[in-house]
Amino acid sequence: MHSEARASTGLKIGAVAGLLFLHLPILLIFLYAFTTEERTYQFPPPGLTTEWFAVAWHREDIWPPLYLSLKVAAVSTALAMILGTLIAAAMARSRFFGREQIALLIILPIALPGVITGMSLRSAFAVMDIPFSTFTIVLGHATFCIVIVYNNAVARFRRLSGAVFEASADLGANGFQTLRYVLLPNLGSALLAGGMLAFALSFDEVIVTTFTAGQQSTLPIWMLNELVRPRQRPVTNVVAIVVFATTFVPILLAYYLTRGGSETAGGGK
Amino acid sequence: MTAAVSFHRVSRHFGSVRAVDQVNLTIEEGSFFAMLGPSGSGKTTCLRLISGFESPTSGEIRIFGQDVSHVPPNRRSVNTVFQDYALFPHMNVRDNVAYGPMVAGVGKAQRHAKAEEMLALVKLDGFGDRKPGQLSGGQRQRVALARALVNEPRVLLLDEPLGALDLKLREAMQDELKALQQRLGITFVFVTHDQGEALSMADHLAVFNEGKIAQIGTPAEIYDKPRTRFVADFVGSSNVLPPEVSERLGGGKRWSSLRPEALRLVAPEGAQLSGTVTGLRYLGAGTRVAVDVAGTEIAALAPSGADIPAAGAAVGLAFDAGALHLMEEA
Amino acid sequence: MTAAVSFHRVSRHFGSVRAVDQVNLTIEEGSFFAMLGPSGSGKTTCLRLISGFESPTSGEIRIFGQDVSHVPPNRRSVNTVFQDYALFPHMNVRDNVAYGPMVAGVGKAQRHAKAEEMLALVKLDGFGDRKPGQLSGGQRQRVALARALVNEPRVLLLDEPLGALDLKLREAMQDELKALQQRLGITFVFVTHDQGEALSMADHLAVFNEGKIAQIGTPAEIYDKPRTRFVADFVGSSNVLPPEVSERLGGGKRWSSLRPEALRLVAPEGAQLSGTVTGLRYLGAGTRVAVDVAGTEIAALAPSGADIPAAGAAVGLAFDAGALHLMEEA
Amino acid sequence: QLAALGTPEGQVNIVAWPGYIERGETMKEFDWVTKFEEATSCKVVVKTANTSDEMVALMNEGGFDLVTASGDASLRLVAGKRVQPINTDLIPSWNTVDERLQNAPWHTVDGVHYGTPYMWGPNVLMYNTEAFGDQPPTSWNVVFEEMTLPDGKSNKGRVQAYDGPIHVADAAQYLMTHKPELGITSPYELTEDQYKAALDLLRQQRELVGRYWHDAFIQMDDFKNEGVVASGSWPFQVNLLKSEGFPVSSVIPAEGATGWADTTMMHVDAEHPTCAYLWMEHTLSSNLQSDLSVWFGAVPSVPAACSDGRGMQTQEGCDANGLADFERIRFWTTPVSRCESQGECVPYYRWVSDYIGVIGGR
Amino acid sequence: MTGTSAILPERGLADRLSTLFWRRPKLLLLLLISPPLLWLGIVYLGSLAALLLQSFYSIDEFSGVVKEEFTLKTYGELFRAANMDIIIRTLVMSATVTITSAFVAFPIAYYAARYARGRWKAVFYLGIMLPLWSSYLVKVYAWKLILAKEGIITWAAEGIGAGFLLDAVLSLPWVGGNSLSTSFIGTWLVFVYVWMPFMILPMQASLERVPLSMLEASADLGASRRQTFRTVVLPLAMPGVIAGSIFTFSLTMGDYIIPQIVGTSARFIGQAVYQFQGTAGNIPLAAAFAMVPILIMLVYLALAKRGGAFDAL
Ligand SMILES: Nc1ncnc2c1ncn2[C@@H]1O[C@H](COP(=O)(O)OP(=O)(O)OP(=O)(O)O)[C@@H](O)[C@H]1O
Ligand SMILES: Nc1ncnc2c1ncn2[C@@H]1O[C@H](COP(=O)(O)OP(=O)(O)OP(=O)(O)O)[C@@H](O)[C@H]1O
Ligand SMILES: NCCCCNCCCN
Ligand SMILES: [Mg+2]
Ligand SMILES: [Mg+2]
Repeated sequence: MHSEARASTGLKIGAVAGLLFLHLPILLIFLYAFTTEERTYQFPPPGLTTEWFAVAWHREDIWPPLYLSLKVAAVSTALAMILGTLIAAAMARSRFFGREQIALLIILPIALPGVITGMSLRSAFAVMDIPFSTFTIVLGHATFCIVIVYNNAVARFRRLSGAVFEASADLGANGFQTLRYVLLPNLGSALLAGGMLAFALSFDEVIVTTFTAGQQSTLPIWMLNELVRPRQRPVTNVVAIVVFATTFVPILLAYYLTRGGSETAGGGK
Repeated sequence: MTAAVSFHRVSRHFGSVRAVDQVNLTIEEGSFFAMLGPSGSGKTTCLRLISGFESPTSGEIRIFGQDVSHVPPNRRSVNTVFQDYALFPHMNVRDNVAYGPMVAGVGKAQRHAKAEEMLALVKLDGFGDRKPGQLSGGQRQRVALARALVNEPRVLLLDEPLGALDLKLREAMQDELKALQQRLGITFVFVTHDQGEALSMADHLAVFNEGKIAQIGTPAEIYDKPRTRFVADFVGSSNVLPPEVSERLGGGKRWSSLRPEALRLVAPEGAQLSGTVTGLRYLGAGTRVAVDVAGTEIAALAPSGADIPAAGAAVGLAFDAGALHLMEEA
Repeated sequence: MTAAVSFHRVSRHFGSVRAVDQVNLTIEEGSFFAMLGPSGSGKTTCLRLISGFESPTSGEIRIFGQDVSHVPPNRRSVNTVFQDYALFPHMNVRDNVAYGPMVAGVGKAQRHAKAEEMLALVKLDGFGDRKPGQLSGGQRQRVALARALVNEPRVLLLDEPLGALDLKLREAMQDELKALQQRLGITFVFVTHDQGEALSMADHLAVFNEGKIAQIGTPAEIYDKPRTRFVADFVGSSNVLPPEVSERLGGGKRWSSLRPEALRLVAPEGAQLSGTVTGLRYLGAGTRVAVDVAGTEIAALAPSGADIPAAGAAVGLAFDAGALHLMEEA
Repeated sequence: QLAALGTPEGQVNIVAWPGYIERGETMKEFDWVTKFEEATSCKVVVKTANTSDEMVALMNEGGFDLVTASGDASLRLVAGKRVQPINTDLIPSWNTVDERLQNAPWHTVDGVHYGTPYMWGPNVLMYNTEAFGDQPPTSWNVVFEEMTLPDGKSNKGRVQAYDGPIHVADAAQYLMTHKPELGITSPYELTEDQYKAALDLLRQQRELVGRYWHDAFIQMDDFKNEGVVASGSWPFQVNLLKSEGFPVSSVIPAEGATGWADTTMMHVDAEHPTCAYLWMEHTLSSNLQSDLSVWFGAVPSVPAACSDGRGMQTQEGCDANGLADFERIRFWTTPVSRCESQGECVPYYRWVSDYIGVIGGR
Repeated sequence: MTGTSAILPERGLADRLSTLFWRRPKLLLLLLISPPLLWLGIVYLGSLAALLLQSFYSIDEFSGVVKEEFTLKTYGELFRAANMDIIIRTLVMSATVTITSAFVAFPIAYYAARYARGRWKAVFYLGIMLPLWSSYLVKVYAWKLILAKEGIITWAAEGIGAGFLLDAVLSLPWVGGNSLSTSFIGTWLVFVYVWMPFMILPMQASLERVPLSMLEASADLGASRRQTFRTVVLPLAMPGVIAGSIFTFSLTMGDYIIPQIVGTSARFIGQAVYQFQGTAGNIPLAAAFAMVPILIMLVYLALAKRGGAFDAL
């Protein structure tokens, strides 16, 4: 298009400067995974080394939090996917009394600050005498992951014309066959994308976890401890890089799965 | 002949909207039945009542004589070609067509063979591996048709299946559909709001207006003998004359209709009707001449080659006695 | 008369696609000019070249004699009615219409007065406070028209403005648009792929095919004297006869066209053409009879009231000598 | 109160100040956990807390066996019935504890012991030796009054204060010397007027402080990266910074110092009582007292640990850490409204909210 | 094809259930919606209710034990000047961060939505997503390093001789300080950095939904680019901006980690909640504090909904 074919210089500068603002600090995180100074973040680094990757590998205290974080994220994501899909299906199917209120309820856990979600869950656990455990962490994480899955699923439902479900019934399929052969294949990629985003969200959550974790440490909590009370600061950066590198793939995947759709992959993390 | 579908005082209300209102209807087996009417007149709702996606608020629907009130869509031997085709976007053309047999439990080899047969029927052999997204509008339409026909329905419902196609393609598909129906001998129920389409394709047609059937009959009956002003106006572009004019022209004191093509332009002196030309509309095959006859605008169709009067000219209009059709409304 | 718009060997290529290819074109001031052609033939691109949303790959475009190569869209005295109307959803109807004066810096009171005047022109007085979402298709179309006219353009471009409307509304709007153009006396350039629309509305029309203009002329010229098979086939639904047949019928050895309405059904004996009936198509105002004449399908239009032969019957076809139109292609 | 030890439960959960329980991770030499774990098969799980308030909160919440409570927390824990009386008979080394601590009021209520003394020490004034050169500070005024430091620059923005309400006591103690007319006798027992004066001093301090410290390690960062040159601190930070070669030193200024005397206390619902008792015994009998006093720069509660060579500490070291200053240190204790010295005092909960206000600039 | 019944036979339970759901669509709806509603209704709303309840309790001032008796005393405390300071400080910060984020995010979102094509589109997507998913904590600490008095900005500013500029910024009243990392400016910068990406995505999504023909219509009617931007693009992108602002506003309002690491030690609501709940054990006051963001967000959401932001979420 003629009048809009090229971006104005101001816009280009704004966009590039914005992206640099987002990425330069991350480069710093990378840089400090290689510094030879282990206790402080001295700038510029006195020297560079790759030893921290080996050190990190052999640090036994990393593995249990990592394992716990993976477990919590996996379980929360699974739960969120089930609940998010169900509610998206219900909301997409029909208009009913209280629909608006339910829409509000779904986004509340992500719209309210995590410290509130965390605190209220914590006081509820206290009131009901529920001891802290992996289960309580999952309870917190799944609650705010539901909306991520919901957002993705509902956008896909919106895009999928309702007529395909009718076409399926029309051709003789019962509800379960329609679910199996039409709904799931079409929803699949949106769910997968939502699931991956939910997983990443849970994996990085500190605040809610702080309130619901009791004695256990997830990886972010471990990081918080490491950062506040540094022993080998570069090890923390190594872990951050590894997490960064491993989320790169699912994010890219989520992008390609929802491309062209109206889902904003990751919108409303 | 048996009735393929019959409605007995069927109504479907949505809140205060009477989408379908006390409709009685019989569709004969093997016929090509069209439902015609303006937007919102209840055509789609009628179709959905037959396929089972809506349930009547009151009244009874029978398919081949059996009451289907408690039969869900998937168990009615009726199939639908949806307006936007509703092809499954994640399946290729073959799997789309083989969907019916698949959910019925037919084995892979067999259902694929069946699908290929259907694709051949709609002249899409060799397109089996494409995804719906890779087809043109007309091709999609034919896939939807093949998919609906694969289950060998006794009644095929089509909801404005040609609405999204452009004119040339539309005319070609009209011919194809008609030929197919004649070949298969099954009942087609066809919804459209395009009167040309309804007239040229249907054996019988029902004209809907505000949830009710305004008239039902063969295309010629509807076109030539509209019962009400609404029908006369909606089907084709008739001149609708008020009772006084009808009476003056030798009909009774009722509303009458007079088709433009039945009117000839003649000299004003001694003509049955006379007035001044107010507008011209070139149609290629002829020119539509609008004439103001004592305040009533009457259109006449001048065939191509005929002398076309200029706007403002005084003209007379002549017609055969039989052309004036008296309607029921007084 | 001056040329409102002229193209001098204008091309617009997108990669290897020649959307517009060496087009020469002159649109006279005050005329209603239609661009007709199948999908993808370059009509929209031509319009966008005039409005300035595309720049020609080569060639020169002049508006009222001025080369506009370096004039951006917002500085051309040309306005557009977009196919999907492109009304601003966040503004009410009045603000939509007043948008042009607003960006030109006209004060609030004055531009609102102007908007109301335009709304009156398109018969939408009193709708100023509604949002576009609260209007019907036809009403939106009229808002788009008012919005484009408010700037008093010397040329108004309309890209299939009636495409989204249903038949009845469409015909009504055709009349309104035509009347408006005559009243305002400005140049309308109108894109459509509906030949009926083009024929009935335009003073002049250009038939596009694959980026080139296949023929340009008055509607009657195009309809009655198509230059190529493509035009004959695309405009109306002519019978296109191969050179041998033309020759046998007394024309030269070139392709010819013969309009169905020029053919009369007669007894087979001694008729100019004879064959068997292969299909019938009831059109209300008449019946289209397809006749197989020695392998070539020829359609004739039997007027309503005439005797319609049954399929399979042997019939003859008669026509006046002048009806056979020899085209340029050999 | 436990009557006899059972079999070790395999674990003991402890809430502790940072740096209190080391297993050789920060520095290899400082390890007083590994051997205990080997000997008793009680795994030591530590949750660190940065303020006394946090400790109380954690204990209120439960799930812990022991806490190394300072004086401003211990009585709250007793009053809140969060800790249980201990049976000193089950702790063989009890009699080796410094006699001045055995019946200290912050863990002994009506003659009942609610824990074993762990360690005590002063809140010292840490300063950057380069900034002060040959004129080391002798008064807390460097953190309370705006002044030009020996390096020629103002102290504004270069001093810190503790981000805990108990810091009000440091201000009060400063006023004891500098405004004797207020008649403060204990920095933990303040009348409305005295309290108001302390808050005013703190407001004045707010102008000097860029950011308050609430975490030992962050304070160390701030000395290194934020140009902080003086602050109330713990010997722990001083020692660690020194060991890294950073130019700091510390002093107990003329006004004296507040300090802490910590007690290992046992939760009423401790799940691992036997391991808890074994740990308490371990704190008194092993190298812990000696090494910890070196590590943290504090004074052991078992005087013998200074000299019997069970760990790294020496008599000189103990003296340097303030063994002789016991009487000069005003140990943290919770301010209550009914106070011994003057009848009606400002209670702790007001300290909490008012100090938040002071930090917020009010 | 004739002769068979108009009705196909029923095959097993699945068909029977389908028929049941066809006849009673409300039943299916109920089955679908119950599990998530029970979860959100019980786990989440239940917890919020528990929190609300706690805010009507008070604590015993000496032992720190919660007294479970109804009182409004705790809410009264919320209105003390020091606490009101916290609330106002937080709201001002959240609003500032949100507005700044909108300004920084807009060019990125606009470019990504309008101009980035093909591979560049993917690059932009990753460029926006990766900061979003790289560890929040590590990023915050990286910033501490950047902002410290002896940190990278000082180093760079002095390197290019712009030290005076930095000093000028730091000497601003209220927002300045001893160093960037101990000033409100620093807190604000880090907040913007960490939460701004949450603004980009909804913004981009709603910008992508602005039809090209709308922009052409505007140009056609004589508007310059700037006019088109102001009168068409911006209003149409507004739902996305509002949707994004829900995140930046709420995330800033609740964060207690950033202001603890970078800033002046003056408390924000998140810290107050965290401190009263966690370190001070004053759960009732923490709960009362928590009600502030809840109320604010409920109002915010209601307004956002009116602005059509929910569709852009
Ligand atoms: N699910 C529904 N809920 C409420 N009203 C409905 C519903 N379905 C249809 N209607 C209303 O019933 C009336 C008839 O609708 P229907 O779709 O049958 O019309 P139609 O003749 O098919 O029109 P069109 O030509 O526009 O497709 C309309 O007024 C419509 O708004
Ligand atoms: N921006 C573009 N980039 C690439 N190809 C284009 C572009 N715009 C148009 N084309 C191609 O140019 C040709 C002409 O397109 P144009 O839109 O002018 O056709 P049209 O006659 O308006 O068709 P329709 O009736 O379908 O609107 C088509 O093949 C089209 O695919
Ligand atoms: N990358 C860390 C972002 C954490 C966002 N958490 C939002 C949860 C809201 N309850
Ligand atoms: Mg319909
Ligand atoms: Mg076009």
